[in-house]
Amino acid sequence: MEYRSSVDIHSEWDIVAARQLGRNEAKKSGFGTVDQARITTAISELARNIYLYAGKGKIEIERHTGNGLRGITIIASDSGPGIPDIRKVMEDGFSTSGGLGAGMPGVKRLMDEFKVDTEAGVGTIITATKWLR
Amino acid sequence: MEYRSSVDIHSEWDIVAARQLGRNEAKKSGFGTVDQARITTAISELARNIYLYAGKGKIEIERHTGNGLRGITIIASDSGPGIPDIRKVMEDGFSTSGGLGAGMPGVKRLMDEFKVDTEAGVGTIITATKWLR
Amino acid sequence: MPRIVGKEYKDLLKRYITSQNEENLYFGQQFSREFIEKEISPEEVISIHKNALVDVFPDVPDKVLHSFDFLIEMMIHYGLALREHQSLIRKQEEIQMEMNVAAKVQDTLLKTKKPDFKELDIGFVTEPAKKINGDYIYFLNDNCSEASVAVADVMGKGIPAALCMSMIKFGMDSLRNENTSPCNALDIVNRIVEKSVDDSMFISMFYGKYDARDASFSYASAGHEPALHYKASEGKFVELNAKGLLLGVHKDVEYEEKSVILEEGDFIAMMTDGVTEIRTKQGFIDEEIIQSIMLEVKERSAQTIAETVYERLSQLQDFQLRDDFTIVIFKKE
Amino acid sequence: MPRIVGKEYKDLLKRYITSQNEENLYFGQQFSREFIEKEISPEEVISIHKNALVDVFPDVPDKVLHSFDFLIEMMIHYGLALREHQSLIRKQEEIQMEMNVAAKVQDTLLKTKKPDFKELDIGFVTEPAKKINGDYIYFLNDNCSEASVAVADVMGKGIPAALCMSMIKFGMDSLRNENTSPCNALDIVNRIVEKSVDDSMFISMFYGKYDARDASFSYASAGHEPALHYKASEGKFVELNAKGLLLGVHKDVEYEEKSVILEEGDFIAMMTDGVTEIRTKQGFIDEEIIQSIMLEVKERSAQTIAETVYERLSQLQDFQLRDDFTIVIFKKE
Ligand SMILES: [Mn+2]
Ligand SMILES: [Mn+2]
Ligand SMILES: [Mn+2]
Ligand SMILES: [Mn+2]
Repeated sequence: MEYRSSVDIHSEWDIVAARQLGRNEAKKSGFGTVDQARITTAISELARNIYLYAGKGKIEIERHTGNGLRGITIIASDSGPGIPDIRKVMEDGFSTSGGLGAGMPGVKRLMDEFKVDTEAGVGTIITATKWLR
Repeated sequence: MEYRSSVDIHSEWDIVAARQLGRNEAKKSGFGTVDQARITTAISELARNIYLYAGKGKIEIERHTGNGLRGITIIASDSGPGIPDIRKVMEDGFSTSGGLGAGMPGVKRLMDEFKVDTEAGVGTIITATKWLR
Repeated sequence: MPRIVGKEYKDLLKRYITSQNEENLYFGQQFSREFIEKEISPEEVISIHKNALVDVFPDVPDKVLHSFDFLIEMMIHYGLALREHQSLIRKQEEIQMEMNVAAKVQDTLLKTKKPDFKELDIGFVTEPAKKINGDYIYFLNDNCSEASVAVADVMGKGIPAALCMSMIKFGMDSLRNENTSPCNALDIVNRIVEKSVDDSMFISMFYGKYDARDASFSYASAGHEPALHYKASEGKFVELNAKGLLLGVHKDVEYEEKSVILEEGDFIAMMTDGVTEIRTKQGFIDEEIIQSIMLEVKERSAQTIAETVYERLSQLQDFQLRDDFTIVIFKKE
Repeated sequence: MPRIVGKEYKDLLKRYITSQNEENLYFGQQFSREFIEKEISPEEVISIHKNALVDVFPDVPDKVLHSFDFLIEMMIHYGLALREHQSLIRKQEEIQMEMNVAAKVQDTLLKTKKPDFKELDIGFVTEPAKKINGDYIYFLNDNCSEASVAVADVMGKGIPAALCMSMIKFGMDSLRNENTSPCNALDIVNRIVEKSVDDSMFISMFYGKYDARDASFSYASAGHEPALHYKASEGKFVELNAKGLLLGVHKDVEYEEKSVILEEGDFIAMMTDGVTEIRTKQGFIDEEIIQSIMLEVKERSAQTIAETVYERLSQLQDFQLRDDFTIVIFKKE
């Protein structure tokens, strides 16, 4: 079974709302304090990217329950300019030196699965999942 | 003025004694908790190297007081085999992945000044100083 | 450790202890980035935290305070790892700069001019997996009726491959003045490679030549991926195989030469294994995917066909190339 | 997070809280290294600490516990930096391996055979400052009466220089079949370089040719260090200068050609600036040192002279070369 909820991102305050939603859902899924903080940080990064580079967009949280795998999927979508050079964005080594925060490689590390769909002028959808072990 | 005290290193327990001496002296010099822990860690690494690679040796602690600069100097000396390739030993990148602990680059980072004198078959003297700011 | 940082930290911590809301955690985390930028080590963070806690909550038990001292000790090696990280990043940036210069030098050194040829539409994409490309395209355009291309893949990637490649370039340069056949071209390059590199370095090469006089495409291969011939009349692809050892193995190799006739709308796709042997997390992709991508855009220009294959396949790999990627399209107009 | 780690941590913390002695801190710190090796992140350490504290000290105030949640949040970015560090170390090791392979490829690619020539004793040393050499020696031995050498220094070091060098090699290869003069050789190589590299890449080259028929040594220089001619009859050195621009600057350059006669016991030393512009901690060394080293061993073989210069000068620099080092000796027997 899957539970889905979402937060629209228009302002910096919505980032906080998205974090809160993510943390609550992570707690419900049974994640411990550290993993809750990681999932929340990933949401924070993604929401911040929407806010900074696309202006507006949406964070959706999917909670996977039931008998099979349990976990949480974050879907961050926007209709912004798209990411021109994904390879560059996914490169290591600049998340700590620059002011860009964890960046995409950081989000990838915080979660178990990570996928980017982006098209110039159309927008970006980033999907990231963490499984409960 | 300078106060000098020392601990002979013959066994692993002497490493603990050297640490204790260093921490006490660092505290007397006015270093805060974090710097006390750093100085102690540096001593620990140097004493451990003596114990592991030279068998025996000595850790001396010099406390600089008076009107000028205040601080602490660690002098680690042994009559071991010497360090064959200093350039390699001072290289970064292996202190965390290997089991070698902080290694020489770590000690250098923990302190403000760092100097190695080594000769094959004669021994090694490492001098490291941290100043109180 | 700056005093202002401690003050600000205390305020944030106090607010969080009073009401555990998300906003305070968000600002706390933003603040922690500044810590990292200012090179404040994790053991210092623990110490700042301890001091703030005592300030916010003066009757905190001694046992708790001792526990923080223990935690500081535990964090010292983490702090060292972080500082080592910062120095490695600087080193990495230096190497990056050297690689950038090398990539620029390689570009200039290996530049090749796409022939501007009537009746034949030529398109290509070549993308390195890392900074430096180990695949190589060389165009020859001897006279008004012939256009040739060599597509090569040096075993391995990066710098060693780049060094070998400049050798191929100068080998090809020596062909410039000879109006040579594909199997002859491979024979000459093979001799140069065999002489100049040691036994551990191999190069695969496909050599194709279009002759406008009879619309024929003749080709030879030194252990390279087969090319694909799209036959517009049948709406199908045919593999173009030709026997021949990799360059650099033996001095004397017989390279088989074959040829096909290109009809209107036909095209030839020459590729390296970075195109055909694409792996995703699920395993190797089926080679038919390449054909179906090209079918979709078969009416478009040679350049669009090449670029579409690149875009689709790089998406399949999450935009992380595992091998250098090169495709050349010769399309009969 | 492994449960056993938490248990062991609790025991250590408990002992430390009971009596704050150094031994517990020592073991705690040893233990923290294992944490790093097991890639336990700092935020996990805080969480382990929090759980251990609650176990050791069940009535720890809520406020303190909340403060740990805040601290975990603060540590997340530190954890990310550490994991990035581990991936960078792996990358760094890969690059090192790549450089080693590249150095081997370069060696094979650029190998040149020292002419075995009656009446002329040839010796040389070429040592890179980093892994990859940016200096280059190329010998030509056209027929039984002539032996030539080109000594080149590519501006810059490392990979970009190595890429340029393979170009020089193939430029020189094209001279093989022509019995050419020094100024003509530089002219040909200059055209190749000018065509193939961009304006930011320069190469200096000294070209010398010994003719056994009249014991003459003719030479030309493209902005290279002057060679030294040791005159046995006078016991003195003479500088061999010849005018000429660096390779790759202009298409048409006039290279001056000069010549000297070698008497018995005379020798010519051709060097790159890695030999003449040696810096120690005290500043640049006096060039006369090189002459006085060579004077000491002037009676020995050409190879011994070259090696002695290398050994002495590398000792002066604490065995850390700042630039690639190359010296070639032509000695008349
Ligand atoms: Mn390759
Ligand atoms: Mn390949
Ligand atoms: Mn150079
Ligand atoms: Mn130089």
